[in-house]
Amino acid sequence: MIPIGIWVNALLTLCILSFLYKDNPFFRFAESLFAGLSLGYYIGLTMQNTLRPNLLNPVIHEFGVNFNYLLIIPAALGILLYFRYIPRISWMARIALAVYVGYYSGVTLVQKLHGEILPQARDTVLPVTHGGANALWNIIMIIGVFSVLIYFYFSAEHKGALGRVSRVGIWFLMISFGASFGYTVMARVSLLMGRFSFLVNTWIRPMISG
Amino acid sequence: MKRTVPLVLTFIIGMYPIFAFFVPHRIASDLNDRLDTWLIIVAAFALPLGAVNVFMINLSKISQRRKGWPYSIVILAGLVVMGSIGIAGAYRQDSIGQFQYLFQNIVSPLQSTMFSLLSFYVASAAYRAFRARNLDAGILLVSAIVVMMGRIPFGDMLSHGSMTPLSEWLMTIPNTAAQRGIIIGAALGAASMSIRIILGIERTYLGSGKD
Amino acid sequence: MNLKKMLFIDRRIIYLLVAAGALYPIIRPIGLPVIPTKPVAALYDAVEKMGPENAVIVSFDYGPSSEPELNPMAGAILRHLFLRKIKVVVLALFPLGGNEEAKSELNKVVDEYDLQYGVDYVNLGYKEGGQAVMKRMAISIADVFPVDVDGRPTADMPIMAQAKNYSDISLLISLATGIIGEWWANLVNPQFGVPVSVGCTAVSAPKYYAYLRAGQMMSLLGGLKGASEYEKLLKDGYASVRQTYEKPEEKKASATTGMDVQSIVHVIIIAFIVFGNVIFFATRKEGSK
Amino acid sequence: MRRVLIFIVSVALGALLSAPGRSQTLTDSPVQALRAHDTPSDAGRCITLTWTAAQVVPVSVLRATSPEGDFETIGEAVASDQTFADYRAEDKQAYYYKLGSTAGEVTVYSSTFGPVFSKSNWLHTGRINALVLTVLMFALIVVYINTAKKGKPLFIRRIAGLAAIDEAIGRATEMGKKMLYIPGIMSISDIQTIASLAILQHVAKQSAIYGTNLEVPNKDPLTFSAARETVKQAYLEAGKPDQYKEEMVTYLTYDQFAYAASVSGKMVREMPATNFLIGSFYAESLIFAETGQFTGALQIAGTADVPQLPFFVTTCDYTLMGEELFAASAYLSREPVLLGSIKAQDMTKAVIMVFVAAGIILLNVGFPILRNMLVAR
Repeated sequence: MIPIGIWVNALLTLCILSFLYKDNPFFRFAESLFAGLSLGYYIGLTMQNTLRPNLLNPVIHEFGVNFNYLLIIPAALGILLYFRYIPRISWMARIALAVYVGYYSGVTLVQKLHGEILPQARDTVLPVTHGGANALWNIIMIIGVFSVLIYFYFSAEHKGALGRVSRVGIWFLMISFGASFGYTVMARVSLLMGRFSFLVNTWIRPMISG
Repeated sequence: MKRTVPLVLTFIIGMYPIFAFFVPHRIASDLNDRLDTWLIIVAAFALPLGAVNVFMINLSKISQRRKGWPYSIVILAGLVVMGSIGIAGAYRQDSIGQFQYLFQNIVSPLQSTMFSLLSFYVASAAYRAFRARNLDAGILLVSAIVVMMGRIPFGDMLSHGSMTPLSEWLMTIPNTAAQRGIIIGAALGAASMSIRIILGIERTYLGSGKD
Repeated sequence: MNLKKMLFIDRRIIYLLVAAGALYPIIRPIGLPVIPTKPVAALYDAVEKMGPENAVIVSFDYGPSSEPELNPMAGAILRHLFLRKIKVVVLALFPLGGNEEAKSELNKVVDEYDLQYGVDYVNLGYKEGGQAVMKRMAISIADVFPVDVDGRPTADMPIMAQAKNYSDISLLISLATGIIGEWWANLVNPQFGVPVSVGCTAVSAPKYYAYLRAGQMMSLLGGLKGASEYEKLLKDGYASVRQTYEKPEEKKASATTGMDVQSIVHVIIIAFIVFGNVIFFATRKEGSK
Repeated sequence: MRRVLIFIVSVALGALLSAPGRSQTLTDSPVQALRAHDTPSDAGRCITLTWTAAQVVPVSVLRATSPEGDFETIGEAVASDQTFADYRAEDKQAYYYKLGSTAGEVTVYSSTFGPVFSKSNWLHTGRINALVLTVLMFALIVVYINTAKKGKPLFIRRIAGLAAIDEAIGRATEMGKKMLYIPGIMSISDIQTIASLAILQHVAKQSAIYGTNLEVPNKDPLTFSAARETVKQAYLEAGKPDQYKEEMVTYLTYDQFAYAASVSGKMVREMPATNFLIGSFYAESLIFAETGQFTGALQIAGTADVPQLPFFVTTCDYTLMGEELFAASAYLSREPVLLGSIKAQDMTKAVIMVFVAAGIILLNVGFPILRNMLVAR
């Protein structure tokens, strides 16, 4: 006998796949169930992995002794988010957003400059005089990077010399998009394979031979 | 007052990680690590805010019997059941079992199946988009076909082993060059936007435009 | 002319053919050859040079939706690490990665080798926080993960003494489905000098090539093909692994079987593209006549 | 000033004191020229030892708090490594180090080096290149914003995707159908989401003016609360606060694919005339784009996530690529201050391109100096 879990799993899979034919009540049921359950799942996960260990445990168990009073700040910011529902002081919710966006803007700034621009720029400084084929590939790499950078240049229209360099930039972009698209077909197909092998090997085959 | 407080906060809190990045001194790094953990807690607080909105929207849909209201019942039922088991799971071991069971047999397959729809969409998008209407579209098409042939053993059999190296070359040289150009450009754009936010020039996310 | 109508073929016919192409090899496997490439061999050679004195972090940064591609990869890499008695610290920064994927893959592979939990390997589970967690692991891994995935304290586990922080880690392998693999490469590698190898879903591979060439990644396994190449290297290198992969349930889940489906569906999609262009040029020539 | 003087005197004394102890064991130890200094660019409590040695032999690292004090072993190293980091130092405490190598029972010691103090450093010397780049960008942005304020006209090239936004809103208004705005699936910690909210404000203001039906379904709770503020404010600024309805900005679910399923269902059932897919996306990007394409909607996409660009480019009518997304708020608002920052961004790009070009030329004539300056530590 096939366990109930497998039946639910298989039927929901078919409900989602039915959307390919056209929208229908089965898909809509699966979509709604999926929306509700997954939101509930993340609320549970957040409670188990973040709120309880990092905030509630310290508050309940260590209160008074060596309680980390600074934990009040994140808790206060979190509660501030709910001030939006109190008309007169609803603007206070902006404080929590401002702190959150402000901090990650700072983190993003240094991470982009230090973690992305420096290494990527450094690896564009390539030897082009020796190393046979490698030198040629490096020349193509340098042309590609510069032409794409110029294509995205905002301060000038794509005309004249700049226009021609931008055309080369577009060719590199097209090669890249085509290549990346072709590269990811495999990932998508393997997902489909995962679902079909579940349906065939875990649901239908045991049902037939069962 | 309503707008200056958030903007001043954004400036101070925004400049802090930059300061902590260049100043390894203990004073700077301790608070920086602390800020990391705090903001994880703030994000965790925000999730129920979303759930509140889901309740309000769906309850009003059910009460007014608007089109598709039965599905709202399914959404709320799923949210309440899984949410309560999940929160209980933080404290009771047995509800963790139910929590995992529901995830394993309902949420996870729905995720994988929804994801697997992409293999159909990739096929229909490829059929429609890869038409050699002009030179650019032609380059896109040829590059895609070469890489697809290089990704499967079949490609090498046809081209007696030259398809995989060619596809790896396309991915390693021109693709990397173009992506590097986009990455550097996007990183500059992101950095410029971060500075605009920290200096308070970019304010739309606060919903505080001109007032 | 019906040619013009063919241009806008009903997409459901395309979907039907893709479904058939994917189902056929599952019902009746074919078995096509696989050729390992340089970015994959780089990881295999690095692991071959390591032994019991090395500690490696394997970070499960993907969710169930990436299982078909990354589970076979995780299985192959974990088998290779355990064969060489390397100390393996498993953790996860993707919400669902820590609990489900790491446990399922670890439990399946661990039984094949006599390993002691807490000495040869440990599963630290999932920690929310992404970049914040990565930065704090440079100071101390045990502080970031005070308890492992099942709640046992990590402080007194022998393996943690050999993996205090990044300076003790010989290699970091991230099985990733998106931004997290990039963070290892553009945040942890440049700032803390830990060699990073990423096994990723095929969709992230193109962008990761940039990091591979920039040296921020020492190896890259792209999608199921990367997994099947690693399986081939492993089977050629170790006879014991060859038997494992012959067992029916292993064969079914292995990347090599997966490649059959890939080949057929890829060919179908390529055929559609060619077919679409043939019709396109035919109607245009006819249109201009 | 007085404290610094005392410090210099004590260092000189310490060196003198330890000098005599150095001579008699110098010859037979495998380690020569032992030096120790505070580890640079760190939060203190760490001292780095360096020495010259060729043999691959284990050495034990010994430490004491005075030249003649009792040395205790604090770690092991291999002679040929020629470096060791002592992470258990206390700041403001003088330390003396020596290395012992044991052959059989005889332990031979290297010269003693000290005193040395660990300290928390104020500048990460390895990251000066990033500091220069950060300061350069801040400076250029401030400079160009001031020139913009003085009324100097600033040119920005036409960006097809952004120019098409008003046309897309007009289309939805004529057809009397809904517009769907998807601000990406990440939180407001992702800078692309903030850029998307800037475009949302423009779209919401236009839809307030023309009375177009707009809906903004969300996946991230923080983005959801920020989007609500943005749309409410846009309706206020357009002078139509009464037309703003709470159901315009909704929250669906936190799971990436449950969100994709709900939005796909919404697209097929409500057949919106225009879809905006702007922000940070992952694999589900093609689910939105292909479903929207099937329902015949005009689609404008925008993301800096490179892996998703191919899917948007092949399925949407217009795609904002990488930095075009971040230039949107300046392009749409035409505010001189924002245009100034785009100019500054272009100038920084020009500086980087010139630097890289110079680096390439120098590298190929044998001087990798500029390339080495780009190392990210």
